[in-house]
Amino acid sequence: MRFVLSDDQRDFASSLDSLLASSDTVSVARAWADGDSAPGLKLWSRLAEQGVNALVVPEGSGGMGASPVELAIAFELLGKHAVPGPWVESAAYLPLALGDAATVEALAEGAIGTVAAPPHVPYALDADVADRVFLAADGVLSAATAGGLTRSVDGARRLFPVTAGSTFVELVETKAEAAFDLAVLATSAQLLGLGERILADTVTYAKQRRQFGREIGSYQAIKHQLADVRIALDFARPLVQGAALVSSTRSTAESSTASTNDRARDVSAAKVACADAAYLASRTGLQVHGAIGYTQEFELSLWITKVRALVTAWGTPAFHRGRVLRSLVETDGER
Amino acid sequence: MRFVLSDDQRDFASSLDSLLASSDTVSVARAWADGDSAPGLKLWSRLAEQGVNALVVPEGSGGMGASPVELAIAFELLGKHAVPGPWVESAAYLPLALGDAATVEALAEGAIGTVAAPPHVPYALDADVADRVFLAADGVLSAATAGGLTRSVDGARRLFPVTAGSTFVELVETKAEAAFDLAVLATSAQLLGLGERILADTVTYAKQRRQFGREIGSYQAIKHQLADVRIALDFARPLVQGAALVSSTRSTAESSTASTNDRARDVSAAKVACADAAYLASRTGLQVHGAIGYTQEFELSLWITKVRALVTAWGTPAFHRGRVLRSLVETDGER
Amino acid sequence: MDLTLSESELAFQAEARAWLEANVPAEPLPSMDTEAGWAAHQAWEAKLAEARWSVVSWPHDYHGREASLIEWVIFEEEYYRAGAPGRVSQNGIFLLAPIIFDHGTQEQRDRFLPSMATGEKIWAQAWSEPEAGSDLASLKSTARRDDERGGWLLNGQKTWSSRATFAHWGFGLFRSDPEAERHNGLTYFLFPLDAEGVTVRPIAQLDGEAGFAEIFFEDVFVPDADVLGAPGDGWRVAMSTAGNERGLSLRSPGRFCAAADRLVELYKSQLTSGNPPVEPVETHADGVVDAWIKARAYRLYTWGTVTRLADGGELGAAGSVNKVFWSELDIALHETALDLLGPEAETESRWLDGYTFSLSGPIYAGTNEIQRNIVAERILGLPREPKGASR
Amino acid sequence: MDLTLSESELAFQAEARAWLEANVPAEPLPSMDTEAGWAAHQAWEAKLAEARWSVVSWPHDYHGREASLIEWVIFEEEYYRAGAPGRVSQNGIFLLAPIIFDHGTQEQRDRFLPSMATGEKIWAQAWSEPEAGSDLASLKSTARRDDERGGWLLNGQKTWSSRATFAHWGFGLFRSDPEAERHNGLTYFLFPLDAEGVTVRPIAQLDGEAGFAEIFFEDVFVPDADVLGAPGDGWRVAMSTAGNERGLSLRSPGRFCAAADRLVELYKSQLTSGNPPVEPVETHADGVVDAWIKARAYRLYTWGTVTRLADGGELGAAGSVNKVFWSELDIALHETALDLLGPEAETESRWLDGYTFSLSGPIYAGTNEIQRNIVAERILGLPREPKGASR
Repeated sequence: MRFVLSDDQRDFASSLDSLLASSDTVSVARAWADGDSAPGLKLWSRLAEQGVNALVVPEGSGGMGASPVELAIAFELLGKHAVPGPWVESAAYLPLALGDAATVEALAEGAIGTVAAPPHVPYALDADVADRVFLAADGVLSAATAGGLTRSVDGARRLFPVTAGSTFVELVETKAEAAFDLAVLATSAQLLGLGERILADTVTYAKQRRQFGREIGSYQAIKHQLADVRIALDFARPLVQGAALVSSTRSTAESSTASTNDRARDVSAAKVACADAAYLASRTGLQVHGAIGYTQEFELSLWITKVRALVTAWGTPAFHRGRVLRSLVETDGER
Repeated sequence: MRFVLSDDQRDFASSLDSLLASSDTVSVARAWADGDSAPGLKLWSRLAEQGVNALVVPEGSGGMGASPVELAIAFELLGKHAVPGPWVESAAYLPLALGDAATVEALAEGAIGTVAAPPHVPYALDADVADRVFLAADGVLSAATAGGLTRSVDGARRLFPVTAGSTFVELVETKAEAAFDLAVLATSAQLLGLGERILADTVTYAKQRRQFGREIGSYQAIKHQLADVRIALDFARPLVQGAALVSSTRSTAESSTASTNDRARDVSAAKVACADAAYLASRTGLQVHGAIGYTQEFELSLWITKVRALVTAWGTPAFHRGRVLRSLVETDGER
Repeated sequence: MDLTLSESELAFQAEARAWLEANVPAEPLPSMDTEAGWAAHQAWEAKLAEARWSVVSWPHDYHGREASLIEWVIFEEEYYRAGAPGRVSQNGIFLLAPIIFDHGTQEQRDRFLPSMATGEKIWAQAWSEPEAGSDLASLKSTARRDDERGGWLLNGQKTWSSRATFAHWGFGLFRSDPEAERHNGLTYFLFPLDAEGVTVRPIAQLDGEAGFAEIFFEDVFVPDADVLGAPGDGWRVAMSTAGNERGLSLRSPGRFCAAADRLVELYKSQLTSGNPPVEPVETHADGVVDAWIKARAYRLYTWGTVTRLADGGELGAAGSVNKVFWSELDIALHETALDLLGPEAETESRWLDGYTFSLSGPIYAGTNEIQRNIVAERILGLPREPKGASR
Repeated sequence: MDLTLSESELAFQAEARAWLEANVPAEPLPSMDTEAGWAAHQAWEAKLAEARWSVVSWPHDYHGREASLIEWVIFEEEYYRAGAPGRVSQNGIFLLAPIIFDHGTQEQRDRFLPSMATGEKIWAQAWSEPEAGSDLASLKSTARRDDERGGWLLNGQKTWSSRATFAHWGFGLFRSDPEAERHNGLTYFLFPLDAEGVTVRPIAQLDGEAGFAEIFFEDVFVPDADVLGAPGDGWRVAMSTAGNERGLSLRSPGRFCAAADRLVELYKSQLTSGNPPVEPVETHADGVVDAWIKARAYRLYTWGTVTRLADGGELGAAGSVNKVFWSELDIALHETALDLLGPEAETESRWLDGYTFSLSGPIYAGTNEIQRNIVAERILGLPREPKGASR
């Protein structure tokens, strides 16, 4: 029983954080939203060199063989820095869903993959820049063709409807479930990072901005709203970490019905809590910033719009609450 | 179009308010809760002399022939002063439900009636002091016998399970619905009065109580909570008044399907909003008062516990939300 | 107490409804924050004016119908119910015009109001400044006396000016007495946005559209004829209609009732189509019901307010009660719509646009934090906070 | 990072579970705020102590097991899961004992701790005063030096003293230096509640039970031997364990997990019985799910805290994060239970009792408003409000 990150995990987090902090990710995200993917692809390669894309790929397939805990660390930071691109698809969903070792190896090395998995994931993210585009439906994983761009509230999420091509492989149900759950976990971690970033930036702003003769952060109405965000994020984080432990590849490999049920329940609980906390952070951040937060040129808009998009990405809160409920009603509610 | 109380209605409210303010209703309610009904029965007779019990009884049956607007005014004040007794049953439900003119006349003159109307009203309130006890179920209104006392969270609400006797009359469905809706309206108005009272007392307390060198009412955290209560009550009141207008005896007499549907929808909407607003007032009032609000000897506890009881009395919030929804889905949502 | 309309009110309602049914464009106009949309919206204002629907409560001499407050609310309800276009002229007709009627000279009324009523000239407000935000009294933009030319020179910067990108004229407060502090020494100016020394810079919003602009002033000359009220009296002039009954604090209930009805329709259509939600549609029933109940409450509350105002009452701090309520209702209503849209919520839609716009509700025209202070202090009588620096 | 228990922890868990299964009374004890219930709860404490389960983290010499913090949490989880009785001794063992261990003399430890561990002597806290509330530093009750008798004379009034009605001893702060202000000049005293000059008056709560009492002091003599820490040093002594890891700010997750599991069971039973709700049980599903998710979050969060504390970390202001979260969770969980009970919600039930009790959560041990200030100032580093009188 040691429910804190290990020193190695802390080091990994801090070096990835430094790398992203020095990569002007805000400009990268803005260019991406404008259809200029070059800076984003450069960053993609750089992160691939660091092994981010290969985290959950087994060492035998050219991966890092890391656990979902490391994956959650990485995705929290991708969220914090608003890094664009189909990360959930390439680094979480596809490596687990694909049976094809060659494609997994390519993804681990930095190829870009994306996938639509209706009904929860109706569009393939950033299919225009992807090397491989898939459609997961009806028990098969098909190579797919992307349609026209559909705009998301988050300009840096470029969505594409897809149609299945003729090549497909069977999608084993247990693999599809494990892949979906890992994508949910990764999305939850991203939301956590977005929420933390919004809170940090908003606290900084509230300490500087003055109204009626004092810093707005000295007003109780502002303080208590921000305290509530801190509290919500503090209690969302352990759900992500706990779900990551339950999702560890070992237990996936065992994949007993009980452990699959636990995993589904726990990643869904994490998604619900992270979506709620990040959304609270975004609403509070916007309100504390006032009108300036409402503008595109201010960085805050990057995190705020991404939160709104990720709240419903890879399963809406209603879906995930429903999944937790079903798991509780069907079992004894042991935790 | 004049959506404010008339001068006559204002005068009625103010004279009833004065009467109740000078009747030491707090002692009356405490005695009632302790099983000493004498002061409560005295107050009951005094109010009957003023015609409160006869408000919606037609003039031909010895009543006042007043509209549900006056009824709502009276019940708001009964709530504000925490007057105990089966008022909703005697002065709202039974006069409309009963076909028997003699009983209605007796009630109008001050006889005490009570009723259980499962599933929404599983117990008969204060059956131990009632002259007539009824059970409304399965399309009949039976004379009923009360069982043992069941304690409510509000000590001044003495609940009794009942069993049907052999005498009964048919309960015409349209009458039963109109009676239920008028009971819902009366309960909503009571909740409004309770909420207003809690807010007023809490504001007074917040202006006097000092902590950390200033009145607690000068702290933004307290101010904003109380402002939210003011806002919630301000927007619950017009729903009560609007529902009272729709419930006017005239439209009940017409009783077209459309107007019955409107009435059901509108009293349910009023109950939802009043329950929410009064409950917010009670939670806020308790929090602002702190530990002292948690004690029986402090008057606040009278209103707080009564709010909790009335939130679910005559239909839970879930039931009333469901009724509004059904009305919206089945019609065009015209308002 | 009654909610029935008089015969003349019913006739007014019927006339408005018939005209709107016959004239509201079948397809929504393009966004007024684009050049094409701007022109379309201006044309719509002209059409409204021609049939005397653009400023129903104004005098007949100024394109109005001298409608009562109740009729104004009726018209607004019909307007939203008909799904008619947004009013590109709203800042002028709702915020500025009441002040010109009350504080302007006859010459100013005759010069400014007719072209405002027809939509020929669109007005933009210029209240906020980068450092001021909700604290309007801390304005820093200046007006320097120019006796020779008989006017003033404006300098400084205004921001969050809605629709200033395409508008023709602006109005706002400037500090004309550099010695005076806070609410004193401010003057209310009207100025053409193409005047020499004025620069307008659009600001892109969350949704990418330039609904707001910054306005920079560099020795912009404004003649005395374009000062509204007395010099130095600007704060009082501006605030005289801050609780304005036709302004933003008394927002037309029609807007929320129409949106709540659309929300019910969305719910019903998803109940029958089963698409695209992945959970039972009923999961979101409470949100739909609560939005509908609140929209109805807002409508009835407004009828009460209108009756009191018609009786000679004042809106006062109740405007703050109002503003907190409608702005939070607007967000909750749109959040519920996004919930109903399920996995499609993040993609472009009218609901998503409405949601993004609703987020500005608790911020503009005085943040909801300020409004709650006003409710607590002016309505509940709670004491004000200590003045002084934080620690 | 892992959540698996070590072999010794598993053994500890199994032993606790087995003992509790065998010994927890089948029927709930009567309320500890009644005379009969008090005796029953004291007897239960004796039984726990006999098997060395009353103070698992204390040294062996004082009836403990020298359990680690992790084992303490494990024990607490098992305790709540087993539905074991409330701890009548909790104020002594959780709030006072850590201070006696840290600041008491050896003589005090030996004199007070054994009878506290066995439940023979029950301790009541005496922190609040009528005028002080959340502002503990504004205490007015006094301690006057009595050099002749070698001790102090206490005067004044304390209130909101839980369980003081039947308890044997009390502990609290008194102002021993009348010149000193706020946090200075306070001394920490221990005193028998049957001492001459002490009057205890029960206070009836919302639910009619006398869980609290007022304590009046009239020249109550306390010898020097019953002063905890140095005279005048009371604030520091009391605060040294204010963020105490076993105290109220780190509330055992077992309580909320057990309650959430009971809530799920209530939901399931109503799903199958269809009784008494009048609307589909699913209407309240979100409340059940959110309570369960939050209880789980609280449990995992506590494991993280315990790991950090075991590594030598301090709880600090995180105790405030914790307290706001569990107190709000507790209310929401019970509100959902009442929703599920439908029309029966207002009648007496275990859920209604739990609900009433939960309402005190955001009030006692520092209101949630105070806790949010602490989070904002000490964790987020936001500036403090200006000092001074309101206006």
